[in-house]
This record gives sequence, structure tokens and C-alpha cells, in this order.
Amino acid sequence: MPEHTPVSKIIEIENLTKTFGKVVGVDDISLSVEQGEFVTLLGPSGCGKSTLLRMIGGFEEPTSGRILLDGQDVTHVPPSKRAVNMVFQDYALFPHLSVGKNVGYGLRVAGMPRREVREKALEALALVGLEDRFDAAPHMLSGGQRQRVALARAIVRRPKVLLLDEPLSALDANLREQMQVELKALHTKMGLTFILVTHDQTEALTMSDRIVVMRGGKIVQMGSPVDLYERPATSYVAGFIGSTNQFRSVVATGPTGPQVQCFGQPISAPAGVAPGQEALFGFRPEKALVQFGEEGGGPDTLRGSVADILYHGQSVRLMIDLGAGEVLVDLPMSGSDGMPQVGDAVSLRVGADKIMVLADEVAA
Amino acid sequence: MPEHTPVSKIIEIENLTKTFGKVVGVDDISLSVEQGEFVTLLGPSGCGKSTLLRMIGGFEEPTSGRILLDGQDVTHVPPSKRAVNMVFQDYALFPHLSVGKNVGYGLRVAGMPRREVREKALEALALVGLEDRFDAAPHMLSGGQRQRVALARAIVRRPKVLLLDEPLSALDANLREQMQVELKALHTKMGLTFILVTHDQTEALTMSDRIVVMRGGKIVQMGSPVDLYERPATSYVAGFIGSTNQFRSVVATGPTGPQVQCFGQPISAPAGVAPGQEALFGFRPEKALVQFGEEGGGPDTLRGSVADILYHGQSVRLMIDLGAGEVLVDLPMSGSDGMPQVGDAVSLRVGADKIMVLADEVAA
Amino acid sequence: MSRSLSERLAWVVGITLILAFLYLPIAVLVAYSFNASRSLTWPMTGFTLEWYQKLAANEALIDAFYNSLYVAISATTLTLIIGVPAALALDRIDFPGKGLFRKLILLPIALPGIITGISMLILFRSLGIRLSLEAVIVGHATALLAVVVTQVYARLQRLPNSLQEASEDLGASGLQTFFLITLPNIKTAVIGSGMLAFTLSFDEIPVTFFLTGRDNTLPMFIWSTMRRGLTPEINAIGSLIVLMSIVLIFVSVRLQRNTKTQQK
Amino acid sequence: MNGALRLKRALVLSPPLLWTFLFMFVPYAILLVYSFWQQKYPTFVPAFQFGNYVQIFTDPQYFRVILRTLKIAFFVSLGAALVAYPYAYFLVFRVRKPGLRLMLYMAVVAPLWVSYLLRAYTWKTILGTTGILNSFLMSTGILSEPSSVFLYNQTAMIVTLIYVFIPFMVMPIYAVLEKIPHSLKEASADLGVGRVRTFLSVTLPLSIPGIVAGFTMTFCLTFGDFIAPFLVGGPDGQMIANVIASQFGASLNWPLGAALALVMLMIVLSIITVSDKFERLGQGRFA
Amino acid sequence: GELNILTWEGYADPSVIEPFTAATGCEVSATYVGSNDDFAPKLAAGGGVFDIVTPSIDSTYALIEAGFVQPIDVSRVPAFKDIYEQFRTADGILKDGKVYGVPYAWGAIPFMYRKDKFDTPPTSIKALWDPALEGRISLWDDKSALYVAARLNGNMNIYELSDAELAAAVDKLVEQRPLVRKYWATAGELVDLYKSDEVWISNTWGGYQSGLLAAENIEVVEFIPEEGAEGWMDSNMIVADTPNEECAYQFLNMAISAQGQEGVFKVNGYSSTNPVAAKEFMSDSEFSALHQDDPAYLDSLLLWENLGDRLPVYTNAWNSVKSQ
Ligand SMILES: Nc1ncnc2c1ncn2[C@@H]1O[C@H](COP(=O)(O)OP(=O)(O)OP(=O)(O)O)[C@@H](O)[C@H]1O
Ligand SMILES: Nc1ncnc2c1ncn2[C@@H]1O[C@H](COP(=O)(O)OP(=O)(O)OP(=O)(O)O)[C@@H](O)[C@H]1O
Ligand SMILES: [Mg+2]
Ligand SMILES: [Mg+2]
Repeated sequence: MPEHTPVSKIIEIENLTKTFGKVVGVDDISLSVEQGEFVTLLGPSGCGKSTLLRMIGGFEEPTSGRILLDGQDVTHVPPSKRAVNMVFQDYALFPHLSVGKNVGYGLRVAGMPRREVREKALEALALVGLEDRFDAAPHMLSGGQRQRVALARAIVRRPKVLLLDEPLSALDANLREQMQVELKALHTKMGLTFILVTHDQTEALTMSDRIVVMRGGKIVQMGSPVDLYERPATSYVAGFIGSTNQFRSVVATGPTGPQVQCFGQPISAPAGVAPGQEALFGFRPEKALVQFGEEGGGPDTLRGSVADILYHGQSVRLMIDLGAGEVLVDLPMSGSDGMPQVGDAVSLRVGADKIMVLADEVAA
Repeated sequence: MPEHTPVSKIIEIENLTKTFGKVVGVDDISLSVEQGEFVTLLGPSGCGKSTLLRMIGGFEEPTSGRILLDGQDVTHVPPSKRAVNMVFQDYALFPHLSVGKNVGYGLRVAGMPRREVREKALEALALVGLEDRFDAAPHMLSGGQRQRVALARAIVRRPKVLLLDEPLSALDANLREQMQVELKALHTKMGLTFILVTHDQTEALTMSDRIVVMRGGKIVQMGSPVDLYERPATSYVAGFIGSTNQFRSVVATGPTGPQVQCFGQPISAPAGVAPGQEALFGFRPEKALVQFGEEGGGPDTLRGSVADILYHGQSVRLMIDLGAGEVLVDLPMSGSDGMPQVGDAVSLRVGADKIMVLADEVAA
Repeated sequence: MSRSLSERLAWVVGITLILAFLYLPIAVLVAYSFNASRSLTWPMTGFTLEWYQKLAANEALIDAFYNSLYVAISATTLTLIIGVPAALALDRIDFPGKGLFRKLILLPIALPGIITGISMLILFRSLGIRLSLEAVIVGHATALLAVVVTQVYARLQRLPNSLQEASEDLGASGLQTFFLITLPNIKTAVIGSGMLAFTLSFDEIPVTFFLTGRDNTLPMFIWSTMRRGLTPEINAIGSLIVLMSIVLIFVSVRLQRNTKTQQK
Repeated sequence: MNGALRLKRALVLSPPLLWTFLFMFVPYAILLVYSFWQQKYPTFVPAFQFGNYVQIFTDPQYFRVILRTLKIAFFVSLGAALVAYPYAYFLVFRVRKPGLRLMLYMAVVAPLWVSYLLRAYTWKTILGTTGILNSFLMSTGILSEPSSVFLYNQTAMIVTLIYVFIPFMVMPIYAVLEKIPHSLKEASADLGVGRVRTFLSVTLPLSIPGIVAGFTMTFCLTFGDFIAPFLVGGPDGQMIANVIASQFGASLNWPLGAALALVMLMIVLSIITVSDKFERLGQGRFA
Repeated sequence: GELNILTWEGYADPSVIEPFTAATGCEVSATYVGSNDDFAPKLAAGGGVFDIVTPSIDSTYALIEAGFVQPIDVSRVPAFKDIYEQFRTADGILKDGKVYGVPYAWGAIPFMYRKDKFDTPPTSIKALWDPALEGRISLWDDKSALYVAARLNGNMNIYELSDAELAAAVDKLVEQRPLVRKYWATAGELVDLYKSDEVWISNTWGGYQSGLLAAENIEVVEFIPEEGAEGWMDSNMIVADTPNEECAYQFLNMAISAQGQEGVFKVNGYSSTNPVAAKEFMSDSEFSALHQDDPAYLDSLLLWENLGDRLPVYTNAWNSVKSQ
């Protein structure tokens, strides 16, 4: 991301820290978000995602640091005066107001005439496909519909930035998938800046332009979904986003070049490590080339047998016993190949280009 | 499954019906479960899964029908007298008792001496890897740990059947996956009969020997995971388990044999349909062979362009615009191929053997 | 910042005023228990412990105090014995007439005590039951039933049904389930509503007024003493009750805090 | 349903059912029967006639007293709400420390422990002509001579009853405020709404069920009070409960007293019914 | 044995009860009424609670007619004959030639004022209608208020007022109401009202509150107004079917003995119904101060009478004053 186009930076966060008594919620974070970007904060429970988001929204006063919104310092501006709106995890729909009144609430209180409020609210509801529920009471809506009303309410005032705190976590799997698509479509359609909090990695991968992985109040890594998935910097990130087979090994010099030991079996070392160096390595389950039968072999091949099978429909996850350890591999089921059986001999080809070098974990 | 070995049938359900006032919760269901089987009840919210499970557990009195447990009619036996135990969705751990006391509760109320109870409870906790949390209070445990305690508590009395009502739905994605593996391992290890309720299709596919798909209180289809995924009987089942591209077409006679129209483009018809017949067809997103570029072609090929891309890490889901409609395809990311771009021309090869014929929906 | 400071100040002043309103009479009450003069009129005249000494010697007053304890403890126990099953029934069991039952049982909480008192007076007269402390206990138990039922019922509703089901699933009988699972989990509501019931019964006037026979409860004793003119002995016992309640408050705050952390 | 279950249910159900039937349903029924009886010197005799009701509805004194009682009950409830609401609000939204919050909450409930009579009685000491309030006002120079307007009138009754019934107002308001999700206020702020407007358009409407519950409770308690008129009321202080009590006492006219009690019961019931509707309304919203 | 008495505060003082219990072995438990109106309801609610009641002469007859009390065997009360004849033969305690009550104490309902607040001592009930005394007036919260107003209206037949006369009395009281600080309900309350300078003039239970006020150093003067005063007399009665009849008779005897009469005099300041006994403990001056030697005074008092079926009408009238 080009660091020298200040115009497009809608949010700049500088050395932001928030402590609750002795607990450090957010620890000296700096981050900037481009106009129109879809940024996701990803991390386990308690890592400070909500706290960071709430400071951007103005609901939490930072202990130190600054927040710039569109170039202006808003660190101490109350939420009601920030051109930033939030979609709450529990939706926070006003139970005593109809759907339409919920959406129009912000405009109404700002003194906009009734008719105009109605129009704008209808417009926003139309964007989320709920214009016909204008007069419904929130408790009459399903979870997904409430979610959409909360969205409509947040965007009706055309905020510069939309904050979303785990907006989909209360929905069930099917609905969540559907809402992910809609949310992304809305983002494209409106050109707004979105900052989304989630601890669901698939959600983060599917929706974001950029993912910020957090841990213990700090940013561990940030980058595009592909960046993070293909090139996780640490074992932690690799484990949090997708599954990884991880192993530690000293790089040795083998017959064909540098080699590493994956659970006792040698394979070519990836680029970037030198013989003698010890490092943590990993590869994704779907990156291994699986061949059944005793004979499959060749270089960079691990031999083992199927220990367990998890059928996923479009793919099958196999747990392969390598003797000195187990690795997971995914077998796409696109062909009409028969299902593997437990005990089947199997060989996995893991090319050096598929192996990731993971930094040692430092942060807690 | 051989229907003629009564010895191995641990549960037989005969014409079971349960109505709540005017609402029919379970509608004339018959089902039998083999000793040691892992059966999953799958279906959308409100389809009667819990009601069926709760009748097996004895928490709900059937309106009509019978339940046999190991050959004995238990239809009117209270839960405390059934050799069936349940893992509740909210775990239902007793908040005022320690982990160990929770697990030992069932033995304790049966009058077993304290020492023995302790031993057995420790044993059960060891099975789920929590023997060191014997004295912890439930609220000190994480979600996954609570889940395991609930399991330990349910198996400590060695029930004939273990009932699980969405035991994993409260866990987050990573933990859920891990627990699925553990649950399955436990099933294998203990040789118990498991009946699991879920509305998560991946969970059902991953864990079950047999899946019972329900809708509106009735059984729509049942069979092994592969059966259901590869040969869904109806459009509903196909849509509920995995994603499907569905289209309706009249079978026509083409140059190479019977053909169907997939959004205006002809492909070979699958076996089992005759020319002139109209039917609903479908194929799974991962079954299409994707080729980029203008030239890719040949028979049974759909041509279109990439309309949207959802990055899932180990795969990419593409929405392909066929002109007259859109279909989804999944592209495994096992290679180091570059990411496709929106607008890329693409051709999809869908072999006749990949096309499923779906029955018209009848049940509500 | 300064705005929030002045606002905070306004709050503190306002709340202090409310607390002053609540506690001024009690402060006066306590102060007068040490007042040398017999009468409760302003200004105060001097310090004495005489009233506490008199209190210790006033058998009727002490009897009334014990009667109140007897009534309050018995009525509370009775209310709990009836009220907890009632709450269970409301929460768990469907039966014909449940609607009427719910209405009836929740009625007295808002019903003026005088109506309860009068209707029971008439009942006892019709049944030929003599007025006595026991009659008062029955009256209190009836009037306070709603207190227990509402609170326990509210707690039961928050208690997942699955706990009881899990217990039965594990082979526990209904009684075992109640004593081992349900009761421990509604304990604080039972204790809390019991304490409130005790408090209200201890100080109950209207129902007692109509149902008491020849024995006085403390409020009735005070009531009858007022006819002759209150003496600061009453203040002295009032002050002792204040002291007792302070202790009880500390205990219950402790108790609640413990259960809060337990339930977290 | 099987027999064992039925028995268990019967066991749980029968004590409360029996109790409510015997001590609530039957007494009200007898009360109704009594209201048709007739006074006959020196006591009263069974009869079936509507004379008592006729008397209640034709003699204007009953109407006047009921009206007065309603008025006083209304002002007591209003006053208690005005005091209790800010207090409960402060506890729920302003006090951060749970320990302090609990203490302050108990501080309101605690006075219930001290005899109602004594607490009410001390107001005489405070409000009297030579009382603490007058002395204070004179020492500060606000008054030059003691005023007698503080005591022995309806205002004094209202103040005393507000004081006595405040706990019953704080409890439900506190409960309902505590249930309002914090995120609603944040959402309102987020939508550009200041705190005052947020209070008026979110917090206040959502706390109506609590206010209604407290209002009902306070109203009904005041409606049945016969102590305050005796202690701090003036010559115009008589309330309906005093009239009823005097029918059961001085007049020995239990039938008329029963009829009056039933009229009171009807009034209270209609108030409860109306307020129930309100509360239901509010509860549905959170569902 | 035991004895449960429902009586007035001061009528079961330990100074009397303790010797009685010591002498007879009868354990006494006393419950106190707030007014005469409390006797009948307590008895109406069912028997078995009380053995002895001590209502005033306006309430006695109703209890007799209602069957709440039983006739007294006068032969078992030897001192009965010593009692003032006016009391002994009062209508209120006799029915069908049987005696139902043993007169115990008596007094007047005079008026009373704060000496320091009046330059010219009031002599008429009119003083209680004096606008200059607005907010300083109190009247007993009792149907007795009607007797006062009726006398002011010139209707001396206060126990047999016609509806019109009663209405006039109500009007008078309504007229007076704005001047009233508080209707006093109990003895203690009136004392407090004087003590805290709320009230300067009122009616009173002769001898009783003035005594209490004297102890508080507040100087009040009792007076019988030109319009006369009511008189009252309390009798001990035995509740019907008492299981403690033996103790009850012993109590009746004790009550009119010198010991019992001295108790009521010392504790309450009331006059004695038994002049023979009174002579034993009163000084001559006390004797005459309480008009014990003055039958004319006794006759001049309008001794309370049972209102019979007019009672509810009176009560209603008084309630209607308070409802204005
Ligand atoms: N109001 C508060 N008072 C005290 N500690 C707090 C408060 N809010 C958050 N914290 C603490 O700050 C840390 C970060 O919390 P935060 O809510 O930001 O986590 P999160 O990443 O949003 O987690 P989750 O996924 O569970 O929502 C946690 O340790 C939490 O306990
Ligand atoms: N106690 C009850 N009273 C009335 N209706 C009920 C009751 N329990 C279940 N139902 C109804 O019976 C039907 C089946 O409910 P059930 O709980 O079995 O569904 P489910 O498949 O478990 O759904 P979910 O996935 O949401 O748990 C629903 O329509 C439900 O509303
Ligand atoms: Mg969070
Ligand atoms: Mg369910």
C-alpha cells in the first residue's frame, strides 16, 4: 500500500493503547486504513479487537495515542460527533421502535423532516432488501433480518467508515455464508470503508481486502487474504488461518540440495533457509500431492498410511501416519475416484515451493 | 444395512408422532439404529430434530408411536430409568458442582460409594483429557472443556446410547473442528451408539455413519454421507448438504446423445433420463473442471466469465456468469497457479457422470 | 472534561440528597434514642442511655419483639414452603386453571394489606378459628407468597430447563433433582426473597391489625404504645434493629458477591 | 402421561393450589358474600341485598374519600418515581464498581427494616411546627417564625408515604434499567444522538415497564394505607382504608366494610390489569 | 389459672397486676384497645381469646345484646353494693334484670387549653370555633365530636339526635374543620400535640392527658364549658363462655377493691367508682378534686349512652365530616 497518498487515508491510528486497570486491552497499535478499503480485524477472543474498534467508534477513550479520521484528530470526540457508524454484535436495535423508525432514528433526531427521514430510511432498507418490513417491530424479524436492519441503520447517514463488531457471529452457518456475500456486495456498491471484527478465519478470508491479525493487544501480521494464507509470518498466524502441518527441523545438505526432516522423512528445503539453520516449517493440507499405493515415490515424497478419514463432501481430509508423526492432507473429491480406506498406503509429494518458513513465536 | 439382525438393533422407532397443540413437531417417523452406529439427524431449524432426540431420551412424551431400546418398549419410561444419556446443547453442567462432582453425579445419586464414584469420574475425565480439572468449577473452563465435561458426564454410566443435541454449535470454528475429531475418536474407542443432532452439514458429513435428513417433522432421505452428498434424492437435500448448481431442463436428443440445457448451454444428459423428459438437474461446484482462457472447449463444456471470487484459502469459489445464469465452481488452490481475476473467460467441463438428477420437491 | 466534572458533581449532590431524605428520619430515630427527654419533640435535651436500660426491662416490648420474630420466621418458612413449589409449578407444569392460579397468587403483592387482612378475618370468623399469632402467620404467609413466587419464578426462568433434564437423564429422582440441582441454583433467590418476606412480615401492620389476638407483634406494640405516647424506648429498639439490619446488609452483600463470582 | 409423573406433579402442585384456594379464593368469595349481608344492631346478619353498594354509590362521602385517596396515591407514586428513577439510573449507569452499586442498592432497601411506624413517626419530629425542619429554616433565616404548613396535611402524608414506599419503586426500576443492553445507548450515540436525547428516546421508553411496575406497587400500597392519615394527616387526611377499618371497628358494619373492600379490590384490580398490559408490551419488545 | 383481658392502657398496670397474680395465681395477659370501637370487633371475630373486657358505658350494651358477654353473679362480687348507684344501675350494664358489668372508673370529657396562650380563659365550646385560633385547635377523632357540635348548636339530647340535628352538627364540624390542626386519635397523640406546640385547645380525657402534660412541664387547664361535658364510665365485663371464670371473678373483685381503685387513680388520674374503697387511699382534697363526694357533678355530666341502631348513623356522620 503506498504510504504517501494522505488524501486516501481515511483512518490513521497512531500508537493507540488502552488499558483497563492492569489489563492491557490494546497495546501500542498503529494502523492506517484507506478510503474504501475492507479491513478485517482477526484474532482469538480477548485479543483486543473489540476494544480497538470501539476506540475508533468513540465508545472507549484511549489511554494514549491518537486516532485521525479523514485527517482530523477525533481521539476525544464523542461517538455522536464522529462520521463513523457501528453495527453491533447484538444488533442493538431499539426494541420500542419499528424497523423504519430504527433506521430513521439518527436522521430524525438530527432534525430532518419526517417525510425525508422516511424516504432515506426506505432507501437504506431497500439496499438490504427489507423495504417491505418498514413497520415491523424488531422482535418480529429473524436473526438475519435484524442484522440487515442494523446495517441499514448504520449506513443511512452515509458515514465515512462503517464498523462491524462480529456482525455475523449470532447467525447460523448457512445464513452467515449468505450474509457474507451480501455484506461484500454492499461494500462494493457503496464504496464505504468497512472495518470488520471477527474471529472466524473463513469470514476474514472471504470478505477482506486486508486482514489484520491480532494477538494480546498487538498486531501480529497484516496483509491481503492471499498474503496471510500463503505466507503466514508465524506459526501462530499459520495455525489461526487455515490448517497447517508444522514441523521443526535443522536444514541439512542432502543429495539434491538443502533438506529438512518432516517427521523423520527428508524433503527439499524451501528457499530462504541455509543449511545448519534450525527453523519451523509448515505446509497446508491441500498443497500435498496425494498418491495411493505402495509404489508412488520420487523426490520430496513422504510415505505413510491413512490413519483417519474425515469426509467433507467436496473434499476428504486424511490424517496420514508418517510413523514419527501425523500430518493432514486434503483430497479434493472432484473426480469420481473411490474413497480412500483407513490403512491405505499413501505417498505425499510436498514441493519445496509449498513449504512455508514460520518465524518463531515471540509475542505472548 | 441388513434389516434382519434384530440383535444389533439398539433403537427401534415406530411411527413416532409428537404434536404440540396444533404444531406437529415429529410426524410419523420410523427409524432404527444399529448397535455402535453413529447416526446424525440433520435438518433446518424447527424440523423436529430435537423433538425426536428428546423423545428418545424420555424428555418428551410421544403423542403416538413406540420407542424400543434394546428390544424393550421404553415409550413411557422416564429419562432417569433409560440407559440412554444426553449431552445438552448448552452442556447443562451443574454450575454449583465441581467438574468431578458433575461427572460423578449420576453415580452418586445411584448410591455408589464416594471413592468409587471418584475413580469412575476420573476415568471418564481421562477419556476426554480433563482428569487434571477434577476440582475446577465449570465456569472456570473454556467452551471446549465444558463440552468435554458434559461428554464425560454422559458416558460415565456407560449408557447404551448417547444422544447429542447440537453439542458443538456453541463453539467457534476452530474448536468445533477439533471437537469433531475428538468426538469421533471417542465413538470409535467406546463402541457406543451415538445419535447426534446438528444443522451443520459439514459436521454431519465428517462424523456420521449414517445421516438422517429431516424436514417438517419427516425424514426426507437417509444414508451414508457419501450417499447423500453424491446422490441426493431431492433438490432440498442437495441444497442442504453442500452447494449445488441446479437447473431445470427438458432432455433433448443432441448430436452425441441425450442432452440437457444448463442455462442455455447444452451438455450431455446423465444416465437415467430419457429424451423428452423434464427434470431438475444439478452439479456440485467442485465437480466442474475449470479451464481459463477463451480456447478451452470440447464437449460438455460451459463457457462463461468470472463474475465474483470468494477466497477460501485452500480453495477459491468462483461465480461464473454463463449469460443466462450463474453457477458456482470451486477451484482447489493446491498448485501455485495465480488467482483468477473477475472478468476472466472460463470454460467448465461438466461430465455427464457429475450431473445429478433431483426429484421434484413434494414435502413441504 | 470540565462538563463531565460538573455533571458528576450534580449527580453526587443529587444522590446525596436522596440518601439524606432516606436516612434523615433514621438518623433522627437513632438520635432520639439517646435523648434525655421522654418526648420526641425538637429540640433534643440531653444524652442518656436510660431508654436502653428501660428497654431491657420492658418485658412487653421484648415479648412483642420475640412475637415478631416468631411470626416473621414462621411466615417466611411457610411462604417458602408454599411459594417455591408454586414457582416451580408456574415455571414447569401445565395444568388447567393455571391462569387463574397465577393471577391469584401474584395478586397480594399489589393488594392493599387491609384487603388481605379483612378477607382472612372474615374467613377465620366463618371457620370459627380464633385470632392469634398463628392466624397472623397464615395471613402473612398469604400476603407475602407473591414476593417469593415472583422472585423464585424469575430465577427459575433464567435457569435452563436442561439442568433438571440432565439430572433426570443421569438417573436422579425428582426429589434428588430438586434438592441436588434446582435448589442450589435458586438458592440466592430463595434466600433473597425469604429475607424480603421476613423483613416485610416483621414490620407488617394491616394484616396483623385484623388478625392478631391478644399477642402483640412489635409494630402492633408500637402502634398501641402510640396511643399513650411513644417513649424513646421504641427508638432504642428501632436503633437496635437498624444496627441489626446493617449487619445483615453486610452479610447479604458478601453473599451476593460470592454468588456473583461463582456464577460468572 | 404416566402415573408416577402425575403423582409427582400432584405433589408439587397441591400445596400451593390448596393454599391459594383456601386462603385467597375462599376469603374473597366470603368477602363477596358478606358484602350482601346487612347490618342489624348490634351486629350484622346474613341477607342478600344491595343496600351496602347502594349506600356506597349514593352517599357522596365514599366517592369523595376514594377520589382523595386516588389523588394522594397518584402523587405519592409520581413523587416516588421522581426520586427513585434518578437514583436507580445512577446506580445502573453511573456506578462502575459492583460492590458500591450493591451497597447503594441495599441502602434503599434497608430502611424497610426499620419499623414503618417509627419511620413515619419521625417525620412528625422533622416536619412539626417546632420540628427540625422549622428550626433549620429559622436558623438559616429563611423563615422568621415557624410554619405549620409542613405537617398535618395531605402534603405531609404524601412526603411520608413517598419516603416509606421508595424501596418499592427503586427495585423494579433498577431491575428494568439493568436489563437494557448497554449497546442500545451506544448505538444511539453512534447515530449522532446526544445523551439527553438518547435518554428521552431510548432509555426512558425502555424503562417504562419498570416505572409502571413501581408505580402500580406504590399506588396500590398507598391506596390501602391507613397509618399515614393517622400519623401525619390533617383533618382532611382520611383515606378509604380508614373508612373500611372504621366499618370493621367503630361501626361494626362488616357488610358495608366488605362491600367497600370489594370496591377497593376492583379499583386495584383494574389498575393492575392496565399496568400489566403496559408491562407486557414492554416485555414483548425484548423478546 | 390465666386471664386475658382486653382493656385500656393503664388499666392493667404492673403495680396492680403483680400483687393480683401473687395473691391469686392468675397469670394476667393484657391487650390494649385504642378506642371503644375496638371491643366489639375483637369479640365479633370469635371467642376464646379474651376473658375480660373493659368497655365504656356507651359500648357495653351492644356487647350484651350481641351476646359477647355473660351476666355477672353479683353475689360473687361483694363490694358491688358500694359502687355509686348511678353507675350500678346504669342502663348500659343491665339487661333483663341481670348485671353484665362492674363499674371500674369514670371521668368527664372536659376541655383543656394551654394556660400560657390564653389571656382570658375560655369558658365555652365556642372557643373551638374561634378563627383566631386557626391551626391551634384539636378535637377527639371520635363520634364524640358530634356531641360537641350538637351542644354548640343547642341540642343537648346528644345521644338521641335526629337526622336534622345530626346534619346540623356535621355542618358545624365542617365549618370548624379548616381551623383544626389535627383530630387527635389517642391520648399520647394529644399530649404530643400540646408538647410540640401544635395545639392550644381541645377536648380531653379528664385527668389523664393533663397529668401527662404536667409531667412534661406544660401547663394546661381543664374546664367544663357552659355547654356541659360528657361523662364516661368503664366497666369490667366477663366474656361469654370464658374458661377462666374463677380468675375473672377474682379480677372483678380486685378491680373495685381499694388496691384496684388506687391503681386506676394513681396511673391514670381517673375517678373511682367505689367511694368506699376510694376513701381508703385518697386524701380528702383528692377526694373532692375528683368530685367523688359530689353526686350533683356526676349528674351534671352527660354520661355516655349506648346509641343502639343509631350508632352507624353517627359513625357515618363523623366519617362524612372527615371526608369533606
Ligand atoms: N470494560 C472492560 N473492563 C476491563 N477489561 C476489559 C474491558 N473491555 C475489555 N477488557 C479486556 O480487554 C481485553 C480485550 O478485550 P476485547 O473485548 O477487545 O477482546 P476481543 O478481541 O473483542 O474478544 P472477543 O472475541 O471475545 O470479543 C480482554 O482481556 C478483556 O478482558
Ligand atoms: N415445547 C414446545 N411447545 C410448542 N412447540 C414446540 C415445542 N418444542 C418444539 N416445538 C415445535 O416443534 C417443532 C420442532 O421443534 P424442534 O425443537 O424439534 O426443532 P429442531 O429441529 O430441533 O430445531 P433447532 O435446530 O432450531 O433446534 C418446531 O416447530 C417447534 O416450534
Ligand atoms: Mg469482541
Ligand atoms: Mg433443536
